[in-house]
Amino acid sequence: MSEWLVTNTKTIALWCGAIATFAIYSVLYAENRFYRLFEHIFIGLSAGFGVYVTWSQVLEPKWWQPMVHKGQWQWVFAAVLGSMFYFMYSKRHAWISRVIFGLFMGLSAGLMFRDFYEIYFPQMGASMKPIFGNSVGYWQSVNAIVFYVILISSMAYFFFSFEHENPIVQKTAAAGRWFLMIGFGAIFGATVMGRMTLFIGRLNFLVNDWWPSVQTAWRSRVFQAIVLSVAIALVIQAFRVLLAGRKMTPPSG
Amino acid sequence: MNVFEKLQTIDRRILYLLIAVVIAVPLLQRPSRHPRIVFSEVQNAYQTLRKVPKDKIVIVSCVWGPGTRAENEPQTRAIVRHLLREGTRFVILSWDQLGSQLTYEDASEISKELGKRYGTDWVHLGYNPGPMYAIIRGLGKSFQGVFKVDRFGKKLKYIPATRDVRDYRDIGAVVEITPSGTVSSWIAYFNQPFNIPLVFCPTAVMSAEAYPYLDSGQLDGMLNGVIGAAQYETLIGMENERTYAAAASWALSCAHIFILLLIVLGNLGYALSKRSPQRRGGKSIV
Amino acid sequence: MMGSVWNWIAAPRYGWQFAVFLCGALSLGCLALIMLTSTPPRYRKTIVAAVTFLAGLYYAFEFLIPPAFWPLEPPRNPLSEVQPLVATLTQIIWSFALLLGVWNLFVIHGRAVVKRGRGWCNSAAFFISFLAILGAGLLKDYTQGSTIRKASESVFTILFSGFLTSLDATMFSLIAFYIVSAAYRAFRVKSLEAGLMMAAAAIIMLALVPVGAEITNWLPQSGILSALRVERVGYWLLTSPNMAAQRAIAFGIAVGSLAMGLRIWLSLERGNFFDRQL
Amino acid sequence: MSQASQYASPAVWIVESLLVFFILWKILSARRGRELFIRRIPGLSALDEAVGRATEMGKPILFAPGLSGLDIVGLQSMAILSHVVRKAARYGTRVIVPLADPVLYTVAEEVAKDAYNAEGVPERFDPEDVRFLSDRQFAWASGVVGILHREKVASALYFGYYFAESLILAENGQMVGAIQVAGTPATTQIPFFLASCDYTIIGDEYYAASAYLSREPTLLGSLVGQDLGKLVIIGIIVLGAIAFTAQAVCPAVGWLCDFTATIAKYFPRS
Repeated sequence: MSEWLVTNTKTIALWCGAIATFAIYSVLYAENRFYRLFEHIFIGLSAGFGVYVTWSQVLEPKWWQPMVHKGQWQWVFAAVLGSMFYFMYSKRHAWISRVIFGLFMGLSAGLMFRDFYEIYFPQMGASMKPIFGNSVGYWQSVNAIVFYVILISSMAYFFFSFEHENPIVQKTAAAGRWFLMIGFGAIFGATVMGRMTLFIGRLNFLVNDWWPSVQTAWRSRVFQAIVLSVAIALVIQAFRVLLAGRKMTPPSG
Repeated sequence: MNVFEKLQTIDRRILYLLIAVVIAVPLLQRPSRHPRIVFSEVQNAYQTLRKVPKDKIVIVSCVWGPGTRAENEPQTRAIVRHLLREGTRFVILSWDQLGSQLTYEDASEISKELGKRYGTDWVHLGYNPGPMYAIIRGLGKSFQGVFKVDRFGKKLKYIPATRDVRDYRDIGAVVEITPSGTVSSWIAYFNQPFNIPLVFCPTAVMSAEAYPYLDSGQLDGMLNGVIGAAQYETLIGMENERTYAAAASWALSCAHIFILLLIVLGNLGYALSKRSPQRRGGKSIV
Repeated sequence: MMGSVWNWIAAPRYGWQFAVFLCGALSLGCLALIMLTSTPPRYRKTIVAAVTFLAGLYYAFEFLIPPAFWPLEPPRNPLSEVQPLVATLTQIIWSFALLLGVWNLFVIHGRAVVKRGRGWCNSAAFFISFLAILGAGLLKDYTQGSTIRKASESVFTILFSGFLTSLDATMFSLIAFYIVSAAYRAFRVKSLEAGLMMAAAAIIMLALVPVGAEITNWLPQSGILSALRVERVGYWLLTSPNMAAQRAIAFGIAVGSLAMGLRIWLSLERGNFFDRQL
Repeated sequence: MSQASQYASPAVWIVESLLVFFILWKILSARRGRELFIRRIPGLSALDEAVGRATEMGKPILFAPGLSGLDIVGLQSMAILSHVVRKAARYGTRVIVPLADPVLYTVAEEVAKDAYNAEGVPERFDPEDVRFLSDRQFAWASGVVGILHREKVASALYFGYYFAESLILAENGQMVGAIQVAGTPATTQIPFFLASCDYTIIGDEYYAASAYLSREPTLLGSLVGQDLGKLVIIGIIVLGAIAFTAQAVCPAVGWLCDFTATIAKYFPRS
């Protein structure tokens, strides 16, 4: 058994991958049992893998190893701090979990000064463009003006503390929203190609990796029998659904 | 429900089936037709690599692995083929364990086809675990100090193609083929300081990030996803061959046109029908 | 003096010394926890606020105070030097929280399996796949025997590259389909805003593929008219108006997140969670 | 990039102190009882509509905080969750909260519990409605898709940090006919929410949400302070633009060159 497993690992993985692919794609028609099963397998696998990775890549090398094998006993305090999360299950002492939440909230809040600098200072710098001048070309000027008009009107839209009643403010903010929509449209359009290639990747997997092994397997009678019985089961199921007039998720336009 | 209303409420399952067909048919049928129009950034990439002096070497840096093979492999193949045809020596670096095997196989196949030889025309330096910025930083000062042996463990100073490569002065260009945001390391630590041309081959998702660099001239050319690869193939005279890149670029073109067609149909239905659609979700996007 | 005491405490311990120090530290930790549990309610909020503030102060000082301000030779920021340690420590503590989530999954699916309600098989599948990948992973790392090790490696490969990566990639690729239905449904010119969004998306979609570029191929490659070629217009839309709009959003978010961070740091935040009596 | 080697320059000190000053000043003055105004945010008014619809239909509400963890984005999402749960608890409508972060999951549970307590119906809180699904992006998404279909949710609310999974959720929500409201600071995902949701709040409307919903003086004050902060940023950019333009017009003026060089040094273009 184990030998068979070891020699056929690649093929089995291919078949599992193909079945998983079909299971997920089946949700495009309607949510169904096949999808539901694989959804739970997916969640189970990622939870199990998460625990495995957390142990083997974080806790084992960074906590257990130094503590037990290198004599750094101080690391045990980390476990005490970690245990504070679990006080949330106690009614009386739930507030202790707040202490550790506070620690993490504080850490993430403290990073805001650095984040603001690292992310937004370069953007401010890049937003300072000359509008005209000797070394500024005609086209560059136009682009700079467009840039400032869009930047300032879009920012005007995001002012919250006064009603946009003043006609100038109102017009500017409305224009800002239009410009934002152009930007969002641009992002949408630019994303389509990348998403389509994801599907091309799956198609490649099915056609180039999996299909050859289907052709190999087709030579065996057992496989033919399995395929036939699955096909019959599917047809019967389809008929049952049709006859029972069971309602699938309503289609929407 | 009249025709116009139907145009606005096509069942989503039909749309899904159609888009699958639109993408699958070109991929399975593999037309030979390549894109006639070549974007200027691809044109520039081609010119950049063509102009590399014959006594200099090109670094082809491949960050990709099996996950983005569909997009990055055709780019790698097109670039490798062009370099071999031009007779420009190059080395392949790989930053992905499995990608290292794939890039080696691709290059050997093309080199065999063109009658070129490993070692004299090209070298594969195997898998590099990184860190990328440290290696990039080092190789400008001493190429053979950073890379000592090739993929088979042979010393670079005994390999004809790399024997004389000492530092940045012997490097004519860098091609970065990547699915992630690695290009900034090359710009910051190698191409900008030493003033060496850089050609960028990102996946379609990553390409948006590259526009500011293209704009500022920090990139000398770009092959955007598989369409860039197909356009590059046009430039190197493969426009009548049945390649994967051509098929995939057709699939993508068709998908875009299909979506645009759907938008037009939906709007046509909307404009021509008097009544507004019944479904709430289609009401307004704002 | 302080330094030598510190060095003595921090020194690695082995054998019985390790056991003593470990138990000592553990008891100390437990004692601290017990003291916390018996804190009177009126001090609790202050403790939480103090911990939050001090934790935030670390990263704030680490960034805001340049090395020249510290009375150290050579000039350096000592807080930066311990940053790797802080990062590791937070990562480790964070890792302990993982079981909270897993515990929740176990409770929900365990109940389903025990009750044998509708769909309990799926919950069973959850447990099987969870245990299978965890078991295979640990077995492959911790066994020496070649048969078990090889078999568990195979199982792990099947579960990881067979199932997990395929499920991931396929789920991701669903977007290819959804983007079609979303575009079809949403891009109706019902308002100026919808129209602008649609027009921008359409131009960029045309500009990215060579087939689209053929539409305006009759325009010259250079000169003023070349700016109207669809690939140029698309490129311009992406780099000019889009960039400006995105920056406008980014600056708003920058200030918004700074304000939110500030409120949390200084325990000024309001809302049920923050107002509750502890 | 090495993170630890960069420290705050004088420019950082000036800009960040100004922002902090304005925000704190407005918070404090609001706490002292100054009346403050904020404009309407349409997407947020829709939250009540979403709760109302779910109540009418007798179906649950889904509130998904995306992949946010226990950070600023996640906490903001929790503030909105608190508002939604309180509204829903009043009418006895279920709110299902699937989470992708184990720590945020515990916070969400507390928030939901507190909200039920605040409405005086602690017994209506079902711990199974706040669930951790997975910390893996698409496993989480697959789980949420399952919930959307199986629980037949009437309203789906997406508030938090989203990546590519945004469209998967929003399209499936659309499929089950849910009324959908979304808000995220992730700019790249806003177009997909705009396309598939009934209401989308964009940009830092997300950060304005808790102030708008609660009308709490502290939060309103902060919002006004944020507006002043944005004016500071606009001021800096305009100043920079004027300086660079002036330098482009008269490139020979020495002090102008020095000034623009200083700006370029303190505001590095990455």
